[in-house]
Amino acid sequence: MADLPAREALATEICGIPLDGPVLNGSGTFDVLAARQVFGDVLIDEFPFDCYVSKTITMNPRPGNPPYRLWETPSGMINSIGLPGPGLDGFVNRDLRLLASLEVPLIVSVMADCIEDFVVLVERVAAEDAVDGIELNVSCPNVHSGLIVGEQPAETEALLKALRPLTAKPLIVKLTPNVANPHEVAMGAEAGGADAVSMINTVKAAAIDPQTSRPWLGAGAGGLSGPAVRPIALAQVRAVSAAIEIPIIGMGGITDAESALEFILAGARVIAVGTENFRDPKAGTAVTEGLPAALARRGFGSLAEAQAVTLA
Amino acid sequence: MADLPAREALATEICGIPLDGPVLNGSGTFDVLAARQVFGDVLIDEFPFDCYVSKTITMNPRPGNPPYRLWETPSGMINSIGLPGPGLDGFVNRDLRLLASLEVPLIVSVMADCIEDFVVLVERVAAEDAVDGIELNVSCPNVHSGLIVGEQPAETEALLKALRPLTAKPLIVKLTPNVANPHEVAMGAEAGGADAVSMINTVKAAAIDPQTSRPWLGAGAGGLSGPAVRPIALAQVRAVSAAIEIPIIGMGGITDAESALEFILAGARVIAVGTENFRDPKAGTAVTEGLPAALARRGFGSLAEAQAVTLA
Amino acid sequence: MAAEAPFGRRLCEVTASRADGGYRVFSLIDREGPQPEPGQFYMLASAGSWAGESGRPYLPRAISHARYDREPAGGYRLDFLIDEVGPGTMKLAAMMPGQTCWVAGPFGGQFSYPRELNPQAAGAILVGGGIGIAPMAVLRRELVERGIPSRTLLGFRDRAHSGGVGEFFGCEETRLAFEDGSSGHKGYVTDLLLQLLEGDDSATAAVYSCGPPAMLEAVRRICLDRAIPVELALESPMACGYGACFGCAVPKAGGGYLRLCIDGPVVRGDEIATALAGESDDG
Amino acid sequence: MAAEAPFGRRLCEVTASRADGGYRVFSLIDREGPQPEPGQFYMLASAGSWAGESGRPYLPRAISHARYDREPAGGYRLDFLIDEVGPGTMKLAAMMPGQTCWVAGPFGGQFSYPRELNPQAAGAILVGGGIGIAPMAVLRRELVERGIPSRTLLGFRDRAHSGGVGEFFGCEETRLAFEDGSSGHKGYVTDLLLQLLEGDDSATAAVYSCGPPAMLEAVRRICLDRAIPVELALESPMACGYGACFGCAVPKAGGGYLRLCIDGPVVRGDEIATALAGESDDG
Ligand SMILES: Cc1cc2nc3c(=O)[nH]c(=O)nc-3n(C[C@H](O)[C@H](O)[C@H](O)COP(=O)(O)OP(=O)(O)OC[C@H]3O[C@@H](n4cnc5c(N)ncnc54)[C@H](O)[C@@H]3O)c2cc1C
Ligand SMILES: Cc1cc2nc3c(=O)[nH]c(=O)nc-3n(C[C@H](O)[C@H](O)[C@H](O)COP(=O)(O)OP(=O)(O)OC[C@H]3O[C@@H](n4cnc5c(N)ncnc54)[C@H](O)[C@@H]3O)c2cc1C
Ligand SMILES: Cc1cc2nc3c(=O)[nH]c(=O)nc-3n(C[C@H](O)[C@H](O)[C@H](O)COP(=O)(O)O)c2cc1C
Ligand SMILES: Cc1cc2nc3c(=O)[nH]c(=O)nc-3n(C[C@H](O)[C@H](O)[C@H](O)COP(=O)(O)O)c2cc1C
Ligand code: FES
Ligand code: FES
Repeated sequence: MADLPAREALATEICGIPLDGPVLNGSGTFDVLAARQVFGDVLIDEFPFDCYVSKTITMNPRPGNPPYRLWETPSGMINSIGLPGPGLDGFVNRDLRLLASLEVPLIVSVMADCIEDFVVLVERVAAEDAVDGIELNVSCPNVHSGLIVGEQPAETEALLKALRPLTAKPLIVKLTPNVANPHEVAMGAEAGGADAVSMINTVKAAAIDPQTSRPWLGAGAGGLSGPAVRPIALAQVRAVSAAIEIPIIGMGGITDAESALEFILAGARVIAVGTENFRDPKAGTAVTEGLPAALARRGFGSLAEAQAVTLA
Repeated sequence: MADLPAREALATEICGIPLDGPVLNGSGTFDVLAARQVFGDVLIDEFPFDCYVSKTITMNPRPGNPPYRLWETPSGMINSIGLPGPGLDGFVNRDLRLLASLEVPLIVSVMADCIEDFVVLVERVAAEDAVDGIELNVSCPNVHSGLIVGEQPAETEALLKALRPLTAKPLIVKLTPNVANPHEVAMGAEAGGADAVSMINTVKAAAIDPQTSRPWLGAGAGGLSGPAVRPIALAQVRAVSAAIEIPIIGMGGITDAESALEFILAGARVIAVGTENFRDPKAGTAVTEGLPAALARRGFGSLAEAQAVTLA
Repeated sequence: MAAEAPFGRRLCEVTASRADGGYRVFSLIDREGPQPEPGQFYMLASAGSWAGESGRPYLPRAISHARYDREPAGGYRLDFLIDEVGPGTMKLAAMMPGQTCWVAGPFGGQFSYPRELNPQAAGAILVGGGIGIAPMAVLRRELVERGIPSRTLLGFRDRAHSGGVGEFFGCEETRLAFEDGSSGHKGYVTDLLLQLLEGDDSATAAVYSCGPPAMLEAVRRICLDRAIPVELALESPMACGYGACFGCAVPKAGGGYLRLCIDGPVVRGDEIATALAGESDDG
Repeated sequence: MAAEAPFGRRLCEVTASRADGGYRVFSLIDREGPQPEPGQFYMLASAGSWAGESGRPYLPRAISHARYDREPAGGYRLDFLIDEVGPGTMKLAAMMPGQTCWVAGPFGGQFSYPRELNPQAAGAILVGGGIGIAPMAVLRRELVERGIPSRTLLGFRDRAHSGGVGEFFGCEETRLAFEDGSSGHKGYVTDLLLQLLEGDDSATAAVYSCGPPAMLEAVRRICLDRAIPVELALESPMACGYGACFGCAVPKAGGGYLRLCIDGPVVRGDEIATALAGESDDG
């Protein structure tokens, strides 16, 4: 076992954004504004991520889906949240003011159901100094539009071609896992000028009410996340990383440093913690703190050494 | 809570094959020949399934994939078995003799990498009196050919059109979950003349060796099964059942009567137990024994009442 | 305002666990958290044994405290009342002294004082049902300590499901209803509420309630019909408890949803569209 | 031939559990199963506590018995020796008397007698390493009972990892090797085997071995090079233990694979391509 890499040996970057470490949050799995209200300023001082990804924002305010929105599954959960949010104006005028005070880089996730709205969202968000990158959610299984673009390599490429000229800031495409060949969509994103892909979003899933025998989720169906999907995510990260040059933000069931490192070895540049945040508000910190030992256990002296691994 | 339905209230049929109950095994998850050797004749007397589905057989003998073939995951497992088997001749001349002595109906699963071989397999297998139905494995993630046919509605339809004239016995298509829209493939199967679909096969997945940081599985990647995939399977069964008229054999992480019943409510006619057989060799019996109480808990007087439910 | 919860989750030692009238009462020592307020809750997961053979429980479970007491050595002893309805509550109920439990919180807002809810309030009427008596017990103790008058009505299916009453309420000033008539009033606790409100001047009432959704909705309707200010402590499936997942949606009166974990779990009766959350029609 | 295993799995009570030299020894009472044979194994999963916070263990674990004894009240007491290497063995090691354990088996074939393996055999040489001493202990007891001479060589990393020796072998006629020289021979147990074979007439030897893959492969090579019949009890990841999953593949000498759970776990040295299963090159 090699010496424990120092905290500095975790430093890295994504799309040119320098990061103290490789741990992001999955979009929609950590609400900084709420958490700050609940935990206070310590949240900012001990911020658990090296880069913060906002919940997906949309043009207009959305209430989100009717309850129930959650269903627990073996080693995972289904959600059908439905992107509740204040809409673009609300986000820029209110939420963003507070997010700007974070000491880590900020990626804003956006979704729309037509290219025109995507254009508005990207232009407006990219114009904000506080924003370091934009994630395009073309994969949320809860909102019809996303599915279509994110399932089609050509649609994805066309979307990127339309958005690419609007900003020099990194554009990241969030891939859906619900396709036969995610690497083809990733290649479309790359061809269209994306700077990175993030993956996986949740996997289409359903549950039945134990009492009524009707669908449990208010929206009928939802998306599976958590450790249950980790093996699926790892396979997709590996397949995508073999097909594209741009970096991958890997996620799907990461619970600790060991599972985070598996994503790096499978081909992700950096990783994101999603559902595990619900079980442990400081899950991101736990991953970071465990990484030096996890790297050392496999004989790596730094994160960069693990990032350099290419699987057969 | 209604009165407990009697054992007879579980009687059903699939593609015209009468069954004492709705519990099958997933292909490749229960080797009757090995189990009889291990457990003796009690296996036949207390046979855990209402219908037996053979492991997938191929034209020529196959050794299967190199080790390791198994990886345990949160609430599931990945396998990359690679369809080891004696080939068509070995199966018909040896295994089938023994399978014919089972008192339950027999479905034989077959796979090939071209239509010509599928034709030979189906003709030969269908000619055997002991065989009540044939399952077409077009979905195994471990063998290249299967993926292609089972991912394409048109290819699936063409395959069925070629095979349909060969036999009056039921043809069942085993669907892959690794597509964006499994119902389209199911519609292709139905259009080609399939009598039923069975779903889901395993979900593409990968794992990394904790020591070597290389892929753990000898074959590089494999398929996920077990309770982890149950929410995915339920969503797909529901989507497919809304799109086709032919019945569904539902499976994917069924562990007990309650989860079996969820598949029936989601739209399956009958169900199959796969990975749970590994944890409990009598898992099929446990499901059957639990069904009357599970039905009663939801107010059903018989399996047929549950089968009649259609979700919104 | 409730104090901030420590950031993250922490391991706390279980110090007692016993069966009580169909429920389970267990205690743990929280050395880090602040004093919890009436209505707040914790996210709990037994350490080491969480996750059962079924792969569940996976997420922590929201549990209201039923009592807190300052520990001589610092921190608080927290008592919880558990109804074993599924894998999570079963694991919590199975914890034995010496085992440890993951604790996050206290989360959520607290009940208002009667005068905050209704400037004319003469005192409080507390209506608890089943396991929902836990937050009522905490609220009542708080009111007693502040010398605010309160009357308590508790309802149960039957005597076999009435744990925690003796322990957390004592006998005085508590009226009980049992659906099966095995003791006290035969019928619903809302019958008692209606009786009480009949004799009362509605204008001086302030009602607080926690219990099963159908009971809460009945209490809510009774109060709204009479323009009596009412606060309800609701339940909803929760993944995180601190506003991260947006899973705990409860339909608001004017449309849209509130996040029960941070906007509740205590809500005013007129703030929500229904207390029957999952059964709401659309969004 | 080994008797048939009861169909299905059964709950058995754990009656003892104690630490022993870096390992754990626990016992359970199997009322239904037949007498197990040397080399056979069971599929075990602690009841109620299987599945950890990580969602694993999920599948049962293959564990060889280290001893069996007829119970006065019927059935057998089975002793197991556990090396806590992961979530499954940790859960098994954590079981306390009174808890129950899911048991299926006994599965797999058994060791041959020396004369079956080698008609000229003068007796048996048993070579065990680490946790692999368990099947060797059972085999040795069987040989002793039948009056068949045997010599036992056991190898360990260090004294801290040598549990079960005193308990399952006693002191007599057992030679120990410790890689760190903390006692006995300093080095590998295969050094002892080589010494022993040098003095011996190879033509009368019959070797049996169980231990880590690298040790087994070394023993196999030593024996094959000298044309000494050898039986190895191998390990491989197993999901079912009864031939259902085809997961436990071990490469055969002539190509193809055997299913270790039903074609093994005892294999002849010349039957397999390598004892380093997962590291085999292709298929
Ligand atoms: C603020 C708050 C305070 C609470 N305080 C207490 C308390 O003090 N004491 C107490 O005992 N309980 C309390 N609860 C309720 C408790 O958190 C829930 O009942 C919890 O779901 C129980 O978990 P379980 O695993 O035991 O049961 P579950 O399996 O979660 O079953 C409970 C109900 O959840 C639904 N359900 C069933 N399966 C699933 C599934 N797979 N995913 C999601 N939902 C499912 C069903 O409607 C079922 O009846 C409180 C809840 C909240 C929100
Ligand atoms: C016939 C037979 C008899 C045995 N007898 C004994 C015995 O008497 N005593 C004893 O202690 N052990 C015995 N074993 C070994 C034991 O069954 C395995 O070591 C088992 O894997 C331990 O489970 P675990 O969860 O503790 O460790 P695991 O997590 O399974 O780790 C053990 C090894 O498995 C691999 N591994 C790691 N993660 C995974 C994963 N997710 N999926 C699959 N593999 C993984 C790694 O190589 C790791 O080093 C026997 C095995 C066999 C086949
Ligand atoms: C409750 C919840 C809400 C989510 N919201 C969003 C979202 O708004 N936008 C998005 O791109 N992904 C969203 N996701 C997906 C996650 O970012 C992540 O891709 C997925 O959950 C897999 O990671 P995990 O298994 O670690 O959670 C959400 C996931 C969950 C569980
Ligand atoms: C070890 C193993 C081997 C399998 N072999 C086959 C096979 O030969 N043919 C096939 O169609 N499906 C095969 N399957 C898939 C199962 O039949 C089933 O579709 C899948 O495992 C999902 O069900 P489960 O979660 O209950 O296991 C196999 C699954 C496993 C776990
Ligand atoms: S429980 Fe997660 S936001 Fe309320
Ligand atoms: S362990 Fe399943 S076939 Fe051997």
